[in-house]
Amino acid sequence: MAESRLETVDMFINMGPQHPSTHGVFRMVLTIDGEQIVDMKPHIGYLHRGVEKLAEGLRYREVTVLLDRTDYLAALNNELPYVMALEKLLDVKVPERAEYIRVLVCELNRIASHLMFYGAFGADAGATTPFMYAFRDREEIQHFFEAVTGGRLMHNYFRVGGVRYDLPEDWRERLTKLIPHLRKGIVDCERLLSDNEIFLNRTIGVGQISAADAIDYGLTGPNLRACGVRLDLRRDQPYSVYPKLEFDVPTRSRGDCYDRYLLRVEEMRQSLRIVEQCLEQMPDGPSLGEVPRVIRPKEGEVYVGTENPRGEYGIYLVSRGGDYPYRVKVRAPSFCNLMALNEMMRGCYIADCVLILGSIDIVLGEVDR
Amino acid sequence: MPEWVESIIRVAIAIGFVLTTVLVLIWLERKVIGHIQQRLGPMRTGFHGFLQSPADAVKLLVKEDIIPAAADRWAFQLAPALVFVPIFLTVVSIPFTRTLVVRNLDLGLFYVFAISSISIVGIVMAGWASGNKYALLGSVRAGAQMVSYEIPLVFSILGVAMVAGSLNLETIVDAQRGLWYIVLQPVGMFIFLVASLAELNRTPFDIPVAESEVVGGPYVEYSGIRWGVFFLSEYANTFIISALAAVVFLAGWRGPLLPGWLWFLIKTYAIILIIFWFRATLPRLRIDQLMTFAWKLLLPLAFVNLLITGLYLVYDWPRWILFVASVAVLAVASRLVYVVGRA
Amino acid sequence: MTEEHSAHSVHTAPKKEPGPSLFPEMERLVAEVLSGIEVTSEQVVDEHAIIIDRKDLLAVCRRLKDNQRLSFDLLRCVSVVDYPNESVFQAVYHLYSIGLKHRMAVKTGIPYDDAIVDSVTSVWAGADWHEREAAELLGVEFRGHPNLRPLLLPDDFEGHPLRKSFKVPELDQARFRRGRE
Amino acid sequence: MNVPLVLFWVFGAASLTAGLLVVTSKNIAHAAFYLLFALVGVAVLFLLMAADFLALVQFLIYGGAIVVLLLFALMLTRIREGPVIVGNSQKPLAIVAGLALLALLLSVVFVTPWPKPATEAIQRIEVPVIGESLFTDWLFPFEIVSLVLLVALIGAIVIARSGDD
Repeated sequence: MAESRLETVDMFINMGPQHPSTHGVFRMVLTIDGEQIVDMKPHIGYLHRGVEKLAEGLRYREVTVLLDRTDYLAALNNELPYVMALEKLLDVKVPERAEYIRVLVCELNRIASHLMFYGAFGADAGATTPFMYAFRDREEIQHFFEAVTGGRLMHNYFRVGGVRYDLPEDWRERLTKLIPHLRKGIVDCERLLSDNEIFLNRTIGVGQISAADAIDYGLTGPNLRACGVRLDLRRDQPYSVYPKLEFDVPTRSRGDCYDRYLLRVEEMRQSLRIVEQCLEQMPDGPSLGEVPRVIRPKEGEVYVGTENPRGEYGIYLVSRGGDYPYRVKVRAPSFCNLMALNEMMRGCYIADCVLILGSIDIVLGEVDR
Repeated sequence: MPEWVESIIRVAIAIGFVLTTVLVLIWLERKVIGHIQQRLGPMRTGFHGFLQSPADAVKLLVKEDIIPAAADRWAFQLAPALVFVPIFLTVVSIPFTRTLVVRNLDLGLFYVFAISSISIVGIVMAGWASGNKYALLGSVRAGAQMVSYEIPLVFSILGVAMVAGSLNLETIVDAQRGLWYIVLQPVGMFIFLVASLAELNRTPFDIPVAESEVVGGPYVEYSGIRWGVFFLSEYANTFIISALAAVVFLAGWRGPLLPGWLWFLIKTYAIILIIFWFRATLPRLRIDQLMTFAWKLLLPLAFVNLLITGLYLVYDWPRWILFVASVAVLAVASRLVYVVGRA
Repeated sequence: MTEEHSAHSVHTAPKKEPGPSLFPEMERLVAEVLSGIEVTSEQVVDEHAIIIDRKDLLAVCRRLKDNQRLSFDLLRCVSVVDYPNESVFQAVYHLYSIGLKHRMAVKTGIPYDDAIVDSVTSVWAGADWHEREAAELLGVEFRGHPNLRPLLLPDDFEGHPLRKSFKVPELDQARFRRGRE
Repeated sequence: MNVPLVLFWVFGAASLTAGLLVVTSKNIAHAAFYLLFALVGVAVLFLLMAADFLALVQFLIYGGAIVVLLLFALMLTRIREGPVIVGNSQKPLAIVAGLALLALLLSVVFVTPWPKPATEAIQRIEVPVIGESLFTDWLFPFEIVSLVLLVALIGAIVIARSGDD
């Protein structure tokens, strides 16, 4: 007790791996001074299953099973770049109907994923109701998926040259019921949070990142567009039938939690537009093209990146002949987005740190792979 | 029967009533919030899940009571009692009707605040004794929040005491003959409701127990009946604060036709439902925003309210001036918050 | 980098068939920007790819990023592939320009016996975790990386699982079983 | 024996014990908790002496606020070493000061002309009386105290803000 100087002591706390708002098994070691965060060290890898190694032991057709389990909230969107990469290596034509079906389910999956974000973000901010609202609508989408792919979460639906099953007979009725339901759901969601004074105070100006920093860290998807950078691979590197569809790429300028939130709400509307157009334009024809019975691409490599709900989901596929892929590298958007976390968290409060993490919308399944 | 035996019987009845009320409140909250969120809430145990609360109580009673190795045993075990006892002591002075009251105290209003302030120590103690950093953080938050909000809370009610000229709850109700104090003291009522939400640690001020941040705060290490006691105290406190608001601002048992106790319950439950409604609608504030709100808005507002009430009393203004002035203050204040918040 | 290594200047994965470039314009532009650096073009299905020596990596990346007509400001991905037959790793950097909406790939070989390559974190901060991951899973060292601690695997994990020499018994069994069916 | 007397002895003994524990406890947080019990015991004694207002003030200010702030300071400042008092070099000084205070109190007890026991009922002090005497007889001390508190408040703010920039 020789030293009687009054001094506050920095405290370390382990947020995660078991914590309700780390959105999975993610751990942040926070150094805090009272309520303020002095330093943050992220720790990942708790969900690492070695997807890339496992893929080297599976045949080409079987790999989609693994990719479903990376970003499990947008499983269909993950399958897309892989089958596209394979189609490029094999030089296989995909029938137009299959392309439309792919875009249709991908966009629905995007809405489902963003709804999940909306609910979780509300919960992070301390509101309980958004979660329930979001899940009510997400459930409807999953019902539709169940009818189309047979699965609710893990679909394994896309095949080289098309999709596994054609749409069910009553898909038009189902979809025409689903679309207005979702449209109303989005309005409900917005009215609950978007103009709430407390919510605005909690999110505006929190977790800001500049456009230059965001690009430097390799942010993609809504997180980047919230900074004002209009990058959307559906438009900039057109694939599938997106060139034939009309949709806007919304951007915001401030790059804070609120912008990231609002941008995703707007994206749900745009996705709904795309879904509607798919409903109108859906051509007849086969849903699976002519594909060799044994998939054995010649030597070569290809990188395909597509616009996932969370950003660019890329597959770097290397073939050296044979039945097994030589190397499958997954460029997971959350993995890259998470790198910018430190930048966003500078000098924020503990309560903000939860919100910022939520606003990046990570899925640990794809961060760790 | 000696007086003190009668007192004990009265207290026992009051505590029994509050315990039953708590069970009803827990069920009601789950149902109300469930319906707001477009689900049903508990449905399986009894009619519309009415037996859910007793079932939960039994479950908590038979659950293992875990004391973590890192905990300070003595304080850890004592803390629930320290939260529970003061809150149940406050029931003593709440008048359900003129006759349905354990003990009508001259300083009734002051008594409630003074006694319930002790329970803060219980919460801080719980957090400290748990030997858990989240609990510690939560209890530091609870301490800061509850001490800060006690001040506007007390000041908000001072206006009523001035107008009624008494701290006796019965006298205050009697003084509201013809005109409820919600009309004369709208600012007071507003501050009272907001500040008591903070005292109760309820949404949007559930910062000390914030699930998504400090995972339950001071209570994170508690389980079984000790946790149940905290839970119980929270709802008992909700009921008491609402009852107090009903008595002080809504004229308690006064009302036409229906019996007094029914009026009292109707008013109390109306306030309780508003509190539940907040919980289903609002996100949570951040700790610094919470402090700013208390010190920079509520407290000055309470002072202005006191000033206006004082002027009204000294110069003997007509009642409508007090009403108009109060509403004007409230309007200006809310506008100010909006403008400053946007800047 | 020792003299010996720059002697066989491009450590590379199995050479692809040479052929006319699919992206002549890009090839010309890149060659112009990278004048003075030894560059080999490679045919990839849908983008222009170049192979460079690892000693030039940082310089190439800087020029590709800073040049106004290329401005590859987004590093999409860093992949490292193991080619045990050639005793070489190949690092592949997929680049994208947000403003100009074009893409390309930069590849460089890293020999087994000196598995070191320059870190590009100073060019794109986003290379950070990609390189950490590659260092951990393949055992390639990135010189100049600010923090090359393990990222994904448990602390006590030994070996580099993404190397071809790292065998996962369960996987091999599965292959074997299917082979006999 | 009547009920108030029993209560007096019980709570008197309790607050004395708690007070002793405050100074003997090795754990500084425990000491703070004992302090709460000592203060609450004193509040009950006030209540028994029909000084309702004083008792409630004791509850509110000392029980609810002071102890919480004390705990607060403990939590924020001394997390790493743990809240254990290792040794105290000021012990002799404290003994001297304590004895001096005891002498002072005892002299007050003996000098004061106490009323004859049980000759008259205890006078209940009403709140308006307290208010009036505060603002008439004791106005000057009252103002001095508020000034001191203001100075303390400003000092606290200055200290708290000095680390900012």
